[in-house]
Amino acid sequence: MATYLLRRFLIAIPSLLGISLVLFTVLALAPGDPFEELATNPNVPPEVRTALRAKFGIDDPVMVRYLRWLAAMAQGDWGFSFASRIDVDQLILQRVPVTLFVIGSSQILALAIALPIGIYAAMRPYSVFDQIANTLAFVGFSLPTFFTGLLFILLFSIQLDWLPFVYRSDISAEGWRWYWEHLRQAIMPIMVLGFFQAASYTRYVRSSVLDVARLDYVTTARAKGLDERTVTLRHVSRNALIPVVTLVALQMPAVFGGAIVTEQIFRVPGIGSLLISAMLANDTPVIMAVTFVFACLVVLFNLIADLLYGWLDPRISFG
Amino acid sequence: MASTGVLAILVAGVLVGPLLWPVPIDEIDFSARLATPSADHPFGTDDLGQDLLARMMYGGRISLAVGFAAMLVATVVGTVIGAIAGMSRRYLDPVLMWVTDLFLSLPQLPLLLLVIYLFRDELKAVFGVEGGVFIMIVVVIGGLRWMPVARLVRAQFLSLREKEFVEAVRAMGASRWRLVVRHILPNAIGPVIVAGTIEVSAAIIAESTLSFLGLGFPPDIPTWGRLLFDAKDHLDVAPHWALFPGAAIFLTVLSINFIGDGLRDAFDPRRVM
Amino acid sequence: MTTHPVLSVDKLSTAFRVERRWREVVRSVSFTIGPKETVALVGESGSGKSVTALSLMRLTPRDSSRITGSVILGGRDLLQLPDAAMRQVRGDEIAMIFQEPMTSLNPVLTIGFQIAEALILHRGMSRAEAEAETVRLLDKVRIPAATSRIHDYPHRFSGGMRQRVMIAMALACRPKLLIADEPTTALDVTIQAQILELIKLLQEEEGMSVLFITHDMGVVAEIADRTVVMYGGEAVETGTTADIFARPAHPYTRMLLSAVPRLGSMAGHPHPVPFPKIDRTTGLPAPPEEIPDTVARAERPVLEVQDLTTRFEIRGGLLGRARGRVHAVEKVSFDLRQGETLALVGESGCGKSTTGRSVMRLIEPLSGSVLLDGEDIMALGERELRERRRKMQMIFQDPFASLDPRMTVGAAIAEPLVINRLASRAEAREKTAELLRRVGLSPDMAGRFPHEFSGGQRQRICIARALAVRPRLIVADESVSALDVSVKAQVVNLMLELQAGMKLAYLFISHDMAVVERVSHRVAVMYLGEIVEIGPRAEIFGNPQHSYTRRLLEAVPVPDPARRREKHRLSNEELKSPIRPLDYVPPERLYREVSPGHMVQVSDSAPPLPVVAAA
Amino acid sequence: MTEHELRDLIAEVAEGRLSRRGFVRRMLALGLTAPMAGMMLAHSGVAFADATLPYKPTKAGGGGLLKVLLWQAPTLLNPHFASGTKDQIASRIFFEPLAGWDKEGNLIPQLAAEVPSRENGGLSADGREVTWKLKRNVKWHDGKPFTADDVVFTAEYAADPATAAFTTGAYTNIKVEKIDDHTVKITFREPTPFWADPFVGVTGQILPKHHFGEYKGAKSREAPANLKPVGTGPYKFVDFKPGDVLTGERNPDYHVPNQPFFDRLEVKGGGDAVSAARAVLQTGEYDYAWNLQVEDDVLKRMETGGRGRVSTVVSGDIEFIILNTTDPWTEVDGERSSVKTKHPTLSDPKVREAINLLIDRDSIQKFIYGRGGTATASFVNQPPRFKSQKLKYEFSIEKANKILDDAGYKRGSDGIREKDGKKLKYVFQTSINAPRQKTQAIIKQACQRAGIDLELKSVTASVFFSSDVANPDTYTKLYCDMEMYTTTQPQPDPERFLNQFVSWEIANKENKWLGRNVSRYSDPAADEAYRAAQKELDPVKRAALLIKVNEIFCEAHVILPLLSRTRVAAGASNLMFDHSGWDVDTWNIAAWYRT
Repeated sequence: MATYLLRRFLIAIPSLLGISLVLFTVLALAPGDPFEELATNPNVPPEVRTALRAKFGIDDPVMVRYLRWLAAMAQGDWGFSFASRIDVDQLILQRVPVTLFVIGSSQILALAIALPIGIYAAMRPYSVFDQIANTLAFVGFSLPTFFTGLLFILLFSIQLDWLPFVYRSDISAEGWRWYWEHLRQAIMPIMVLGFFQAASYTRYVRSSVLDVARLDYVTTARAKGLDERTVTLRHVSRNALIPVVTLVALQMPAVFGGAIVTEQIFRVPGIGSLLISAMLANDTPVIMAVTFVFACLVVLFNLIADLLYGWLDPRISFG
Repeated sequence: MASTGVLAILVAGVLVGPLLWPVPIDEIDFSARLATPSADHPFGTDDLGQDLLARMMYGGRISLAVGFAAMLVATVVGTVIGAIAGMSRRYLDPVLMWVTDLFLSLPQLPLLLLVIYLFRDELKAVFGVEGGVFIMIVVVIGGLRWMPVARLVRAQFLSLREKEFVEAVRAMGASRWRLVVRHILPNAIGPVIVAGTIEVSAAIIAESTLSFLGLGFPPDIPTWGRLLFDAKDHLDVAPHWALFPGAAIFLTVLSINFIGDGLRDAFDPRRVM
Repeated sequence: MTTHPVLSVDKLSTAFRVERRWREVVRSVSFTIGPKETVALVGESGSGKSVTALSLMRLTPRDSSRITGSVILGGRDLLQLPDAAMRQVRGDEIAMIFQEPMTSLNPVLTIGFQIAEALILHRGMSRAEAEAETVRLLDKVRIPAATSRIHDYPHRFSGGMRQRVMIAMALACRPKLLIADEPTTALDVTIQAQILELIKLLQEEEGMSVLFITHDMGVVAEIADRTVVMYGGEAVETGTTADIFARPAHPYTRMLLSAVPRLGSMAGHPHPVPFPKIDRTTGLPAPPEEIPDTVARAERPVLEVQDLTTRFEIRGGLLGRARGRVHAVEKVSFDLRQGETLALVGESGCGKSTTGRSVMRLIEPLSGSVLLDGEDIMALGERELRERRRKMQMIFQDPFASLDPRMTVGAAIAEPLVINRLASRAEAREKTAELLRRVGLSPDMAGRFPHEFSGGQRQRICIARALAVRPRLIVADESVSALDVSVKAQVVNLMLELQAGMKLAYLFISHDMAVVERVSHRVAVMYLGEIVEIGPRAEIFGNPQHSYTRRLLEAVPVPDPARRREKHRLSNEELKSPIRPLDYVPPERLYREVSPGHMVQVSDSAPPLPVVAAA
Repeated sequence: MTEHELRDLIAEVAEGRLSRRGFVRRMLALGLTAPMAGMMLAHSGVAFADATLPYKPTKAGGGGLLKVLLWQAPTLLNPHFASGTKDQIASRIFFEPLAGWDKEGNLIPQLAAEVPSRENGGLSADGREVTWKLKRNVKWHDGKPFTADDVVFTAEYAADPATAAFTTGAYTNIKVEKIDDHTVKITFREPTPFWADPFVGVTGQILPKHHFGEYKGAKSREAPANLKPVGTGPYKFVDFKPGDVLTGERNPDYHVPNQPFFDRLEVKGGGDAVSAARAVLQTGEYDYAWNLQVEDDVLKRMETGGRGRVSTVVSGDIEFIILNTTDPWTEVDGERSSVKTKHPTLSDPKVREAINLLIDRDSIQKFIYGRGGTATASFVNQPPRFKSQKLKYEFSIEKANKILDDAGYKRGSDGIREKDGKKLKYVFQTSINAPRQKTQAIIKQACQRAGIDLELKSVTASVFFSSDVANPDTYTKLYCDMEMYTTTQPQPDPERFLNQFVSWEIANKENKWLGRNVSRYSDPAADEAYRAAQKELDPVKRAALLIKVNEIFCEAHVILPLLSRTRVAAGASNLMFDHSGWDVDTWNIAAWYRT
């Protein structure tokens, strides 16, 4: 087990290095300038902009910048934001928890929707329930998140006035109210993201359960006299989950992509919205760091998926 | 079957529609701003009084073309990489899978910006403005979505190459090329096509999300995603503006997925037994 | 038999809905099972025997199947019971075991849990009680170290052990009736003998009735008190097993019985003998035709294999280094002449298939030499090898899997010609037609796809494909094992006919001793990657020397209830594994010659009789 | 009105015979109002007026929480690094300049005791010296007193090129001396008619020397106070998450009595302008939202809810189109659009005149910008006295067609006009921004009807406005036939703003395209007028010179002004707020209160 983990971990290192190199090249070649807002303001002399570019090393050759970045990274220095003029790690650390909370909850919600519906639909293939579930799943992933997000705002914030649509990280309430407020403001982003993912997960779960349900051991379980519920939950579901874990892990980059948009709509101060604003401001060190964090998270989630895989399937020995 | 019909109608609509409804897509009419559907404007108008039906049909061409072309890029690239990885026995496979994982972690948006910057003028010179942007978007969306296909194809290859009929052909003295092209690939392609159908809808959605972030087609090209995006601020007074492109995307996704399901069944050799 | 049957089935019919039409698969089947009685349901694939079993348990898919008739168990008609009551019956009063032990156990649950599940459900036991009972049950089915193994997952068990677990699970609630659906078909013959023995023993101990479903007449003869023969969804003949074997009434039963290869029936025949042709209407066999000697003894052997060794590395650990090796084929030597059939026999994992593939270099051997018509195959480059492969062709076990489902059979047969550039398109078409005729099919079938053919036809197609390039040698890897008895006989006959006509050499890989006896000139017995005994067929079957050869022959069920064997010692010995540590050095093996051409490996304890080094 | 009459009027105000307001009204009638009228009066020794929000609360505090939503999130809090308005808004909560600009362009003292004037001796007659008297008893948030040292330090800090402060332009050519603890004197090298730049408004926020003293120059980015500001403003810093949220609490020691009203302040960032407007106007989640670049229709619909209102104030920002008279498609000496080239068709004034006639400014205002802008033909519109009265706009496809017909441009088979084989086909570039794309569409349609074909191109803002030399898409490169954008007029004086029209500022390869004159067009008459205006102390003469510069470019139809932009903000109905087009929205946040 430990060897297995260590091995996976060692494989991840060159991956991350490769990712960082590609990222850096992409960003270095990408156009743009962090100081655009100064451009049309006649008060700012052009020399200042030139001086700033020089100061932040934007005009150095790519390889030099990459090596400098790598060396700094190795020493735990994530760089310095052009736009905020503070250390990037500080900026990111402030925001990672929110993103993890929103993404985590939405994934839980997505699975909480997808698992029961997918399993139930698959145990009764082509029934009315199955057809409806399928159609809803298609509705779910044919609507872009920016659009569902807006619909939710119009409905829950403006028409019904139930939920706030601006996510605040500094809620000042105390005790249970604090949790309540946090929950209220998190509901919509989590739902938007959760529903979108739930749609595709439902399809995965359904087809996986359909595959498992025709296997021999399910008949064995029935022949033991177990009721359908037990057969489904105990014998079908866990096996069906094994391929689902892989698919969910494969979805992680898409999930983070979706989170970027959702965070933007609801002003969730996560690393997704940080990435957008950094990108619009051409704040290269921040873009670099955030995308790198995303890459790390993707690698991490793959690792978790592998672990989960091993836990779900005793045939995988970690030897 | 019904889904094939729906898709056929959509495709026919965007191809033939502009001939039957020859209203220019950018005809501004301030007197008919945000008009609800009527005989003059069957789908209503937007806030510059431009006819939405005409825009839908024009934009639909691009949306559908982006969807299918991106799917094609994703599946072709994915199939080639997956096939090479699946056939190589030792060293190439881990390298390619490593590359696949690497691509899974790449951020789309900065990459798109980069591609636009690096290649726009060259592509524009060759393919014109819309053509150039079209190619870039297709390449970026397709180029960042081949990885699941590659994994799928690789898994298919790994299992198929151990199948007896492949071994039988090998025993006959067939070359690897023949093995792959005549035997393994045709048998692996079923799930790939199913995955491909999903890619079509994913690409249409991805294009609209790019529009949302201001990185998609030029704003004067009314793709469905763009229309949906433009409509979002007027949902309360002009829901029709969002309704039609939304419904078009939904119907496309729905019909393509149902076709995918049908194909899955059609490609399942067990079905015929 | 007795006045109160445990189960009486009356006019049971089962239909499935296939594409909106109901198709009857079981038609009006009636039989009874008395207390402590074993009834065999025998028939070929598609005869409806498994569906009958599932129908008794009401385990067919609810929405797409329809069961009519009556199934009376303990005075109640199971078909009329509400679902909940039926669940009470399952696992408690009737238990069932299935054909595939590898897939019948849930891979993610421990075997202890899976056994205890029924106990907790039907007996209302607590966890602890159920666990104690599970240990007892595992002991009962002779699983060693039961206490420590109840927490193991199924993948840690071999096929035979898994089938024991299945039996323990079925016995958990002491059912009145055990339905065993082909429980030994997927097992090796020695393991099959163990399991059959176990079922018989437990039946006596527990006093239950058994419904035993099989296609193997040998197994029927071995185990059943009464037999129901099924054909095309109907029960065509019912009677005591002895009666059925002695006086088969229905033509189908007769045909079935005459097609069954019987071990030992070849005594006195020097050369392979085709199966008798059977008259379809009467089911009576025509007298067998003798085949003249086809072996070209004077010429140089077509194939000479010397010290062939193939090993696979098992990788693992941090850097994926090799941790052990599978010694799949270890210093195997033999030769094969034109027109000769050498059978490679042994049980799963003994390396016989790997040997076949190594000879063709479909798997790259580690060392040794393979001479084909005197040319060393091992020394060839890839291109030359591909060219040389047309001299040796292969026929596989599963005819469906070995045909590309997306290619017409005509294209499949023509493919070797195309690959080797032996024919133009028109010539290939002509050749294909001729080949189809040759293997007993009609040339106009060339445009059809594999799934439109039956198993036997598909195997004929595979043979036709192999013959297309006029090979010298055919490696037939379990080529008839998966076929029904009647079809098997036809295919074997075809192969013999082709051998005579085309002077083919066959490397006939099989675990089916009875078929091997009929087709082969010489036999090599493999065990753990090595040949332990090789010699003329008559010698091996008539005078087996190696203990493993003897055990193998003993385990083959005899399709004659009169010769039902005495109880064996109930063994739980498993097949040993050929996995060795990296530093393992295989010992030098010595062989002694029993009679001309009959060599036996000398084990350490063997008497030091005339010894010849393995050469 | 002659120069003489104007002087009489000013004298009347000075003597008290004419009220300030009366003067401003008259100036207004002359098209010459507020901000500069104020400056005029100041130069003539009349004190500035005050158009700030009257403050009603009678004690400080008790207002609870004020929630401000900036859809572009502030990312840093040092006012001298503040690259965008969002950052200036945020830092202005904590830091203050000596004086700020109110919505009418009046200079309002903040850390200064009074606005310098001839009368109080603050302004010298030669226009070279300004003396500021500082407010006494002002304390930094950490309790230390605010003195002239801080002011002098701020100038040194911003002037140091190594600091790379964005405000450096205001401090490079001046000398700042401490006269005493509460008096500072600024000496300009040249007579400077517009003296209210250093220490005023956006560029003038004073930093505490005791926090930034060690971090001048190259070490500037290491200052802890960059993120934890210690200022003199009405609210004290509590917490800041860059790009997300900024919180402050009431400064109990604020130097204006009874201010501020609110106990706590939250500035939330992120999202888009439309939803920011929603959060104020529709759901009331926030009290104030800024820079609502939203179609006016949408805003009007939101306002119907009654939860909040939209407020607009004038500014000097102008949305305009440049017609490129150089050739963007030919490369000369490594640059396109070089002044050494001539555009094949746009160098023809007739073509430019025709295009100007094809811009339906009224529709653009009515249907796109609404209250966000006023259609105009003048590049400078604010302060109104700098607005040219001569320049008029007209929308007439007919006239345009006629001009082109007369000039010999004939329609080809594709409907596009051409002359001598040169087609009227242009690439029209702007940044990505919904109103701009709609404007492009409207102009394109009109041009089509006059036989001119426009290819619309839009570039991501961060690229368009970048100073990346390697990038062909920046607005200063002008690698297109037409381009449209807004340029900011940072203070209520157009002098610096008009350097876009002088020949020595032409953007080219040599100055890495950092030159301010993007159009490449130049006219010796404009250069001469501009130079004269720089030294002209007489405000009236100066205004006339600057108007001349403006008119030369607009009449040449090189610069086609579209709209004089306003600043649009939304506030909750019960919030009394005060924003200005000449300063940042929070310039007077101390005086905001709730009714």
